[in-house]
Amino acid sequence: MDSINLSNKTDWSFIEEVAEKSGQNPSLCYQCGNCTAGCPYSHFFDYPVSQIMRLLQAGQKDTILSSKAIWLCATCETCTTRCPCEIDVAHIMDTLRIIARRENRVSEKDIKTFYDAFLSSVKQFGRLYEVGTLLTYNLKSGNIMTDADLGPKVMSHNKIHFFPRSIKGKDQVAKIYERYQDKAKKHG
Amino acid sequence: MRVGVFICHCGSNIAGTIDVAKVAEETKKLPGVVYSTTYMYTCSEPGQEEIQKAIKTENLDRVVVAACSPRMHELTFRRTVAKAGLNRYFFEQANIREHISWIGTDKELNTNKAIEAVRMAVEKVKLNKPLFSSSFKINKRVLVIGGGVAGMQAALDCADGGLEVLLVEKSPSVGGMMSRLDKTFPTIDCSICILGPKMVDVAQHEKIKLYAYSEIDEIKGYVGNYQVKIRKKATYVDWNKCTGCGACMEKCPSKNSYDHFNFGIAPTRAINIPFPQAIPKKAKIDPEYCRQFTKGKCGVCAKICPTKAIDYEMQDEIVTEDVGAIIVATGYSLIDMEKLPEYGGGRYPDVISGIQYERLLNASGPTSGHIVRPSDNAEPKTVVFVACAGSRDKSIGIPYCSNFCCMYIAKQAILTKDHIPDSQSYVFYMDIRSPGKGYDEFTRRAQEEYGVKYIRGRVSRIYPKGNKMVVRGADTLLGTQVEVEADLVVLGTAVISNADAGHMAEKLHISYDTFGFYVEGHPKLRPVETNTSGVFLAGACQGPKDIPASVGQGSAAASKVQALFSKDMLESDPAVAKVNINACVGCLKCVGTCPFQAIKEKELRDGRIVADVIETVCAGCGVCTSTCPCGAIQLQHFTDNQILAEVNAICLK
Amino acid sequence: MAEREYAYFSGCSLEGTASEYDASVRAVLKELNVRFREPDDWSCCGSTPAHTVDHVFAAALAARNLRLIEKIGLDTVIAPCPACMTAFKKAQHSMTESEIFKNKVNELLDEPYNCGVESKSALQVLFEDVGLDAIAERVTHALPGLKVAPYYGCILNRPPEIAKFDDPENPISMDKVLMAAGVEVTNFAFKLECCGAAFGVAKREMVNQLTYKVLSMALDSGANCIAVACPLCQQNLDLRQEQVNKTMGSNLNIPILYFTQILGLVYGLPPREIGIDKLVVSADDIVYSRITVEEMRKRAELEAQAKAKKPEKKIAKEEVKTEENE
Amino acid sequence: MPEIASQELRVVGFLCNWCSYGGADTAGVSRFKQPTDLRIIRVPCSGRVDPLFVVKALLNGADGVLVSGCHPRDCHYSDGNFYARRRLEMLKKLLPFLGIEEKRFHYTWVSASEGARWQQTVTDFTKRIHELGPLHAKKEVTP
Repeated sequence: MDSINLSNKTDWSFIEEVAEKSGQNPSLCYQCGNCTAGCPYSHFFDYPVSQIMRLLQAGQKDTILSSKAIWLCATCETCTTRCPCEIDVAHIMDTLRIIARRENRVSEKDIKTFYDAFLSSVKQFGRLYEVGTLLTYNLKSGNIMTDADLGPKVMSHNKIHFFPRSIKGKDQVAKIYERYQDKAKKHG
Repeated sequence: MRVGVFICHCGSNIAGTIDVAKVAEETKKLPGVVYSTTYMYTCSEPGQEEIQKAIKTENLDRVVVAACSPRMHELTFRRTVAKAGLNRYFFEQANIREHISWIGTDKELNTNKAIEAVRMAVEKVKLNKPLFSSSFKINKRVLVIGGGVAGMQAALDCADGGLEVLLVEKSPSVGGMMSRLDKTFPTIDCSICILGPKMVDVAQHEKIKLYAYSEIDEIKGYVGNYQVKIRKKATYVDWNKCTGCGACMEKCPSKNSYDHFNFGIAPTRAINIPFPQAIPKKAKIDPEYCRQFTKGKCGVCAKICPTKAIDYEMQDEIVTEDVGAIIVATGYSLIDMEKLPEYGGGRYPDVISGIQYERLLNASGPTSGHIVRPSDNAEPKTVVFVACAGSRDKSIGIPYCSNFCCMYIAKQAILTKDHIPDSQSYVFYMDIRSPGKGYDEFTRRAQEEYGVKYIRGRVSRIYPKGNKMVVRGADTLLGTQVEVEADLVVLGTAVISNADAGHMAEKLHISYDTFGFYVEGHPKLRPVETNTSGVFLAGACQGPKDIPASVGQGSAAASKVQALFSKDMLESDPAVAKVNINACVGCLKCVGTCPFQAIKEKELRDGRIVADVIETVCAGCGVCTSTCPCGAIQLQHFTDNQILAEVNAICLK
Repeated sequence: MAEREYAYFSGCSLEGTASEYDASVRAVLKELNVRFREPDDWSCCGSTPAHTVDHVFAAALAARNLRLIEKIGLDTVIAPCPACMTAFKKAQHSMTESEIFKNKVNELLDEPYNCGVESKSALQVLFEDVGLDAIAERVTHALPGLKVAPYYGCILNRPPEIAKFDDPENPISMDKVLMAAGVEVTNFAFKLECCGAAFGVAKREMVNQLTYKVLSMALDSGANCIAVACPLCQQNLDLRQEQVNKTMGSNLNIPILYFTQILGLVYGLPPREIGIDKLVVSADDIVYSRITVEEMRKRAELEAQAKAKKPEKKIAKEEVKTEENE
Repeated sequence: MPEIASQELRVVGFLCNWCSYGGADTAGVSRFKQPTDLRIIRVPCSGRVDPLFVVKALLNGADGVLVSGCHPRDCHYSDGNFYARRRLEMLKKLLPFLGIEEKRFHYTWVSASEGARWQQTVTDFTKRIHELGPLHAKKEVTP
């Protein structure tokens, strides 16, 4: 790891943006590591939570947004619950995902693809259409066989419907999407 | 009237954000002001000489100094003007530092504000009257509250200095927390070996009267003359008869009483002597567990006692003592492990607190110094220490550092290796705080010589797995999550103030901070004084402190009392309430409101009833003045006219 | 309870892969006379994915449903799925906290939501509103030999300021509810350990590893069954248990029941009605072990008589001892 | 001498010597920045504050008055602050009859260790008074 010139490689505006969007103050973190200690996903992270917080304090935008960690966080809230400095760490991770998504720098394509499949299903039918979501994901992600092994199980216990149950108000839901996207465009 | 104004630069502290020259120039124009100047450091010796010179040359009869807070230097400058022949109440101080130059950034606004501050002081000083303090006798006995190491040190130093001392300890024996410790850092001295002799001295010193298992019910009076009500709690054992033979303890059938001395790490008997070196070495019954009290039948101890000392009917006894000064050394408590549910202390027997571990290490402890796990009495091979268990944790309202955990954890880790050579200790820490003499070397030794593994990171969770306790933490230096499978986990639990610290403070009329620790007179310069004259602090009741610091404060407080008692008479503060008998209608409302019973009714020769102030008792709060319907009783130096003069100085335009 | 009426929000999962949770919750609520109505035409709560897009957007998806509930005149919704419940509680929290946020959300909605709906999980309603006594009263059957590890999952009670329910570190509500129903629970250390949540699809290995920890810890605790209150947990632990065995080279086989299914069993409900048949890891043995409370009592008495002698002696000894002393 | 009208209003504070005055000192020592409108009058105890002082101040030109003492039960004179509370509560109800908004007067408790709390108190109260605007916009009071 080569040295970071803090004088000119600290992205202050990024620190401010995250603080503003998440309503959390990164300076409160004194790097005790409790979040990393409690995080069930630490083993899968490229940067443990406490280092994400540290990178944030150091304004290392690129490293953070390109990290896998922010996408592998499943928001189990352990870090938030145990932070001695009362920082809502999970919410900061959430905010970082939003920024990464907005800047099209998602490192974990599969997860994003799944989320997108989920959301488009909801936009389309108003509710989650599980089979549809899975299929869309498999096609988009190229992992055609994902969870194919589960298929028989699910069916033999007739756990799912093969046809989407769409609702009357699905257009209302769709409108939520559209209005949001309009706003997003307006305010950049 | 000739007022002189002296504006202090205080280096750049004031001059940095206030145009002092302008303040001097503007205030010179004020009616009554004949002289106004600035000086670099007015409180310095030459600075004070400047004032005295001016008093002579300009023949000033009133002085205003615009500088720091009067809480800082009022007394200094009163002495200055007194030396120059003025009555020391012909002085006022305008606070243009703490209240202006340090909190405002706009120089113009600050300067203007400073000018007004001086104007207020000038208007008031013009109404100041010369006041003369009367003197009163002091009772040269000192009360020490708390028999821990700080309190004992204070008591012994006072007693050796020839003062009569009353030492009140709420538990059955003196010794406090230190008497529970096994060894002390960084010397690995045996704690009780160095404390024991002091405890004996306390017991045997002819100048010290020890009230063990007693508490303070009430404190009345003022510096030099306090009346104290002491509650001797019922022990149900006549201590004049009890020889401390311990026969009762052996035979007591109630074997599961909570052991307060050992912090519940093992049970004790309902009648017990807390520990072998206890002073006084007397038995006491815990009615919560004694069958005689819970079941109404047993009486084993009464039968067994060779001196027939047991008395189930015993009641609390109240004694009243008169003293002239009070040293508060009430110590500290430790956070309840249940406050940290993720660590499971209290739920899992093998997660214990540091003080409990001390008792396990201690030869006179419940395990006679053999380290065993509470769950199965097995010898632990892997011991994990968790520093900052509750400390520096805003989320549970303890943002501060507990001061000595880093050090005793290092000590306990070293001792663990001594007791169990094939054991391995781990310490989870955030920062190692070891600023004392020889302290940092000590924590290094733990790692270099004793191979203690220090892991930089907090512990998130402790859970049982088989007969192990899994400690899941972080190694922030490695940047990973780490797990240790421990046999025993020791929590360095946070230091907190005593549950009743607030009530004690209220009895003493001293202040305490948000965390219940007592507030010293000045954080730097009056560390063992309080804002209540005659009441002094020693030890951890003022904030977490280790042994040397507590002993130091014990001695310091003692020397303060010695100084106070070096005179036979005390000067009373003349700024007390005064009755104008011509205006007083004798309604005696003031008598009812005075918090100090300092006002009595008096019959004049002509039979008229008026209020009368006992000067030495009056504390000068002025509640009576605001109560009096006809302004007949006035608090000197803070009269209605003086305060209204200040109001008008800033309001009228 | 009867006088009070709740709204019921099943949510997408309970319509699909978690239909047995839906069935069992409804059945149990009925047994305990908890009255509820459903908002018609409800939509997805937004769940986790929406939160990666934008907080206002996510809140809007949730708020649309809360608005529907507001409209049918109810002030408390039972959301058995923690994902829905958290989405609701979070939306409610941030909308009541900040007027600005509230307006932003309402700008996305057809009808503005006035923040009049409190959300509770099925567990919270049973524990806080119905109460343990009522839960115990209704019990007709027992499940001897069943040792349950109560698994709460991440977000049922966390973070505290959002969930406002039970202890964030050592929850006991499900333990208490099951115990009240006469079911034995084990001292389970991983009550809150995350199962991998929605990553089952995209990050299968990760989820399998996390799930493995939970499953094996449950076995260590002496449990022969795990009780859950979340469709995702159930899916990851049950549906994916075979995946776990493949990934981890283990051969775990431990039934994962919704805690409401267990209640259903001790309330004597027919297994099909509470969707026992929908479980992938079979829970039939548990069903077969079911006996009536009377039978249970008889067994207990017999055992008691068997043991009877010893303890008496002990007491006697104790007495003698004190005698000696006296 | 008039305050710098454009920026400042006249806020008078009566502080007890032992707690609040010390708290204000602590705020100063900690360099906690505050608005400059406040003028502090030091009294031994909040119990010394005669409601008359407050009324006089408000009638004579102050736009707001702040009284601060020790926390209940933490009074240096045991219960001076209780007497204060009783009187000042009365005063609050009285002010409207003098045509003065109740909000222009505020009393609170700040201890000697609570520098940050003092900063907050001053900032909030000054802000409040600025929202209310000058009390003596038109009327000219003469001594």
